[in-house]
Amino acid sequence: MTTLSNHVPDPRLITAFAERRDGPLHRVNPWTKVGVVGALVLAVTVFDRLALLAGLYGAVLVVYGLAGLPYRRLAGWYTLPMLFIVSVAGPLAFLEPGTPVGGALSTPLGELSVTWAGLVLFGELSCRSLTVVTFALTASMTTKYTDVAYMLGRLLPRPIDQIALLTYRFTFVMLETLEDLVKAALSRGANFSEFWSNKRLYARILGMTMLSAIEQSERLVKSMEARGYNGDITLYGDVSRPPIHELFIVVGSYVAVVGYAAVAIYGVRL
Amino acid sequence: MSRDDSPLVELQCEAHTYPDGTVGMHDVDFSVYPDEVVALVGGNGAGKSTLLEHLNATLVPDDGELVVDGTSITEDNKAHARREVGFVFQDADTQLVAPTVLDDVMFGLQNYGVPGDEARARAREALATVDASHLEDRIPHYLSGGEKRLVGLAGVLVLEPSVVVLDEPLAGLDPERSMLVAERIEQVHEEDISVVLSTHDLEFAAEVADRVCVMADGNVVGSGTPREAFYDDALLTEANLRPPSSVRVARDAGLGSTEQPVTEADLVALLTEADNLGLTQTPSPDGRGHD
Amino acid sequence: MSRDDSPLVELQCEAHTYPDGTVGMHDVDFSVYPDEVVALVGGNGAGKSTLLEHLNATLVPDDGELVVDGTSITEDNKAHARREVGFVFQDADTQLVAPTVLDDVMFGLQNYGVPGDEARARAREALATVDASHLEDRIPHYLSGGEKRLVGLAGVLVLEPSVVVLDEPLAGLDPERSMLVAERIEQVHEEDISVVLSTHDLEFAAEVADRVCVMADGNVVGSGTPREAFYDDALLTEANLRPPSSVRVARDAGLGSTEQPVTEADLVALLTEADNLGLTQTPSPDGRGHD
Amino acid sequence: MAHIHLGEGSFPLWALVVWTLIGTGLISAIVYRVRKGGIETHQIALAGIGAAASFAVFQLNIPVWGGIHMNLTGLVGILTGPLLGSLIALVVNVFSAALGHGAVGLIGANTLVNASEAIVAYYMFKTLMRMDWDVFPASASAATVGLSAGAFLMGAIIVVSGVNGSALPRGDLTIAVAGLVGLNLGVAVIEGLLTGFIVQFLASVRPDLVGLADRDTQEEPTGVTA
Repeated sequence: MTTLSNHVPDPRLITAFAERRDGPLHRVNPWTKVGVVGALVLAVTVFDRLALLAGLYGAVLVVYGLAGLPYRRLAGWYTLPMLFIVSVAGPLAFLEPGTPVGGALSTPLGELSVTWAGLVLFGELSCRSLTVVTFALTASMTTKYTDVAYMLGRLLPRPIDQIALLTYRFTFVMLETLEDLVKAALSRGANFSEFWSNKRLYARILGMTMLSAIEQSERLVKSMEARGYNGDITLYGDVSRPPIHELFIVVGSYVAVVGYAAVAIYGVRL
Repeated sequence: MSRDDSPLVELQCEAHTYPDGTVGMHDVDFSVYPDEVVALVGGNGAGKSTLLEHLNATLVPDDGELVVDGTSITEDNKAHARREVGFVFQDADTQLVAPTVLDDVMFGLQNYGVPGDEARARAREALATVDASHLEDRIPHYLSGGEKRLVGLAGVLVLEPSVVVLDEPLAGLDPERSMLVAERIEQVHEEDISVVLSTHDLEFAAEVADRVCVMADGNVVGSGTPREAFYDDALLTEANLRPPSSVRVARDAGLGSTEQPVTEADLVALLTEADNLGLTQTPSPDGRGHD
Repeated sequence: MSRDDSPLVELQCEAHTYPDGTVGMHDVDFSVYPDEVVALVGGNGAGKSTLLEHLNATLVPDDGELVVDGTSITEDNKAHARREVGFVFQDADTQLVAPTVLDDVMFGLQNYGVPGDEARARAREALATVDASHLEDRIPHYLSGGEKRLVGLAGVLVLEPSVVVLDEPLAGLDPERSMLVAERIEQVHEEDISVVLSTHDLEFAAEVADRVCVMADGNVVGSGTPREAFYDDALLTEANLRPPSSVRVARDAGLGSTEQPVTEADLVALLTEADNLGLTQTPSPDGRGHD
Repeated sequence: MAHIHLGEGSFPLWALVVWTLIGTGLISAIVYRVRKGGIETHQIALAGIGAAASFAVFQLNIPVWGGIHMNLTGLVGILTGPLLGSLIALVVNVFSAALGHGAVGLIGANTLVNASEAIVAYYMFKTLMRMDWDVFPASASAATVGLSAGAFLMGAIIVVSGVNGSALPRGDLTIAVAGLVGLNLGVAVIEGLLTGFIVQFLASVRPDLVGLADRDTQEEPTGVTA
């Protein structure tokens, strides 16, 4: 995409991977992927050793590659999650009690140094976050649009499911609106590389995007009510239950995580 | 079309004023009869969409009445107007709300409580009617403009309305896709559904309509058959419209003052007739125009 | 138009692939010469917009080159392409972002650092050029489609480009407003600015263009004068296009195999000539068609 | 939501559970309110497309401090009201998590933060407008205050939860988090100003959207009646 950010995954590209490619992960049942996401969230929350977290992250990276997805894009998409990690774990790397790595930096506030414990913590938090980020992207890029829509309809309570379904449908439309606005401004010599001198331009473009959203919603109301809408978009599509071997993997992964946590972390004796 | 039939839809509207104070339409008296195709023609902003949106109670007159199938429509029975009068909006994107084409066509049925299996069967049938069965599993976002229009039409036909309203059905379509949509509209008409459409393409209106209503400044300023309307200079001038191409050509070339061609086919027929009488200048070398 | 002139814009593009993997255009070699009007014709999705958006470096070829006025355009000098090649987008709503029409027309000048007073004066001049001075203080959002198109054109003309690109300039306009926009386009051309426009209205292309490029499946499949292109059946079939009305009428009626009318005026002239020779069937009773 | 999201696995399990429960509670209360009032089509349409716009806007890189991205949560609150604003925050968080932005396990915590931004911005804007402030200062201040409230809430959530695997005492953690909150406050001011300009622009085009038209400006808690 020429006009928008490379650091945020473009839903159109994500959907295109899901719709047009075919890899081993595309053939995995969508519920299985949701189940694995849950297990991974649990795992990164309870696992307490860097080696284990790094191993898990490595495994997810391999799965991402096996799914036929591009690593180079992934690196770009890591920018924001990494920024979040740095902003939380960065200061902790200095503050965490422990042995300093190398020498200390003296500052007016006292000595400042990265400790080994701080460094390990940084590594752990990075692995935790990127493991789930990578798998969430893997799942999104290998699950068909209609399956995602069906699961949204099943997982969210009314009316949130209705809102989410419309959001999913109109994100693409709104992206194009925003992109068209940026393109048109660029073609008349607008400069987006500096914010402060162009703040009004940013405001107008974002304002027009919002306005277009609101006016589309006004038209949408008419068209939905014209077909008798009463607060219920039900989807008749279906995502079948996972096959038994996949179910086994999902259940197995929860058992492994919970078992590990029980034994290694909470000291439960069998 | 017989005017002895009672109308399917009758709209009387003293005025419709938008929230910002603009008068969208005034003093309109408009009926739709069984088994006719009515084209509303007029320039941008003449009030065509405003009138159409009154026909299924999407808009409600400030002062006036909508009667659908003999029933006067009030706040409580709008649903009746919406079932009987199907509406295909101009903005194809906001017409399609569900994640897949099939879901979208089923949308209306499911709002009226039709069970899933029956709804699915009827939706498939409606898609087949507009020759769009192959689109069933597609994502609306990836459809072309013409495909969106057809799916929108199927989503309305599935509700088995007695009138279908289409707001600018050819907007944004190339000639090939326009023809396709026009053919589907003809087909809807053949199934005994009345059609009301708005267009500023007078050629198209001349092709499809039994009756043309000319709008200007929020008012119906005249109506009649396409031939009556499109040879009425005063009327077209009032509505700021140019007659269709065939009318202009026939006139400018001093042809057909009696036959009054309005469609391209009329014009060709007129010229061919002249040709058969040996009157035109150049014989056709490839045999075209003689069959 | 003389092909001895060096082109103002030269685009070579092996391929343009959109982020979702769709190929928008491929193997295109396209030039714009001084003082010509080029019409890109083709169905929806043929790649017209994609090609146009390359001409001012809004899009950049995956593999290829854009040369504007002898300068090869790279990431660093896109501004050159954008100044020389003005672009009027199809969606007028995304084109206009300022609170008033005058502000909007000044937008480009301000981006190029033209001082306020001068910018205002030049913007007023540009609005006058397109006969839209009366819109100066209006809020763009509330303009009609045709007005928006004119203001968009003014916002581009004010930058004094050597080429103006218009993507579907008549989209959504009624015939009256289409004529108005078409006249303004002619006028731009008279000021020695080359014009490139896309349209699926072949009548319009025949009226305004010196040269027609036919696109299909992301490729320019043929080009020539309107007469050459629109009598080339194989070409039009490949692009899924129907010839303009005058061509169809002339053919179907077996007329003008030598004159090959492409515009309505051509057809009328052909018929009037026949008339003058006393060959057509009905004399015009009102004297029309004889002047 | 021009701020740092909480990354996956940042908190211990108990905290994840607690924030998820509180987030669920908030959303349940809102869903209850919305359902009780009868779900209007226009609310669903506005929230659906509003969330789509908020999500799309996130794709635009704002070149400040090397690039920030925003969902304009304060603006969404001002335009759609506290109830729809909160639901939009949830939906945007769900989609963001699916694209690897934010965290699946912390959707509850992140939604609490964003919903608070929308809610505070909305009531602040209404209050300031009632005090006859001009649109720009009212909306810029409302969004800044809303986003700041979100920043403080997020700081509080981190301090209460503790960072997973960190042995740092709460006091020291508070100092580290204070820096983060400070950074977010800076972004809040930028997004606040931008929101002010956007609302000013919208008010010039569609005054009814920000309650400035003479018609129907009763403060419906569910926002504009699109």
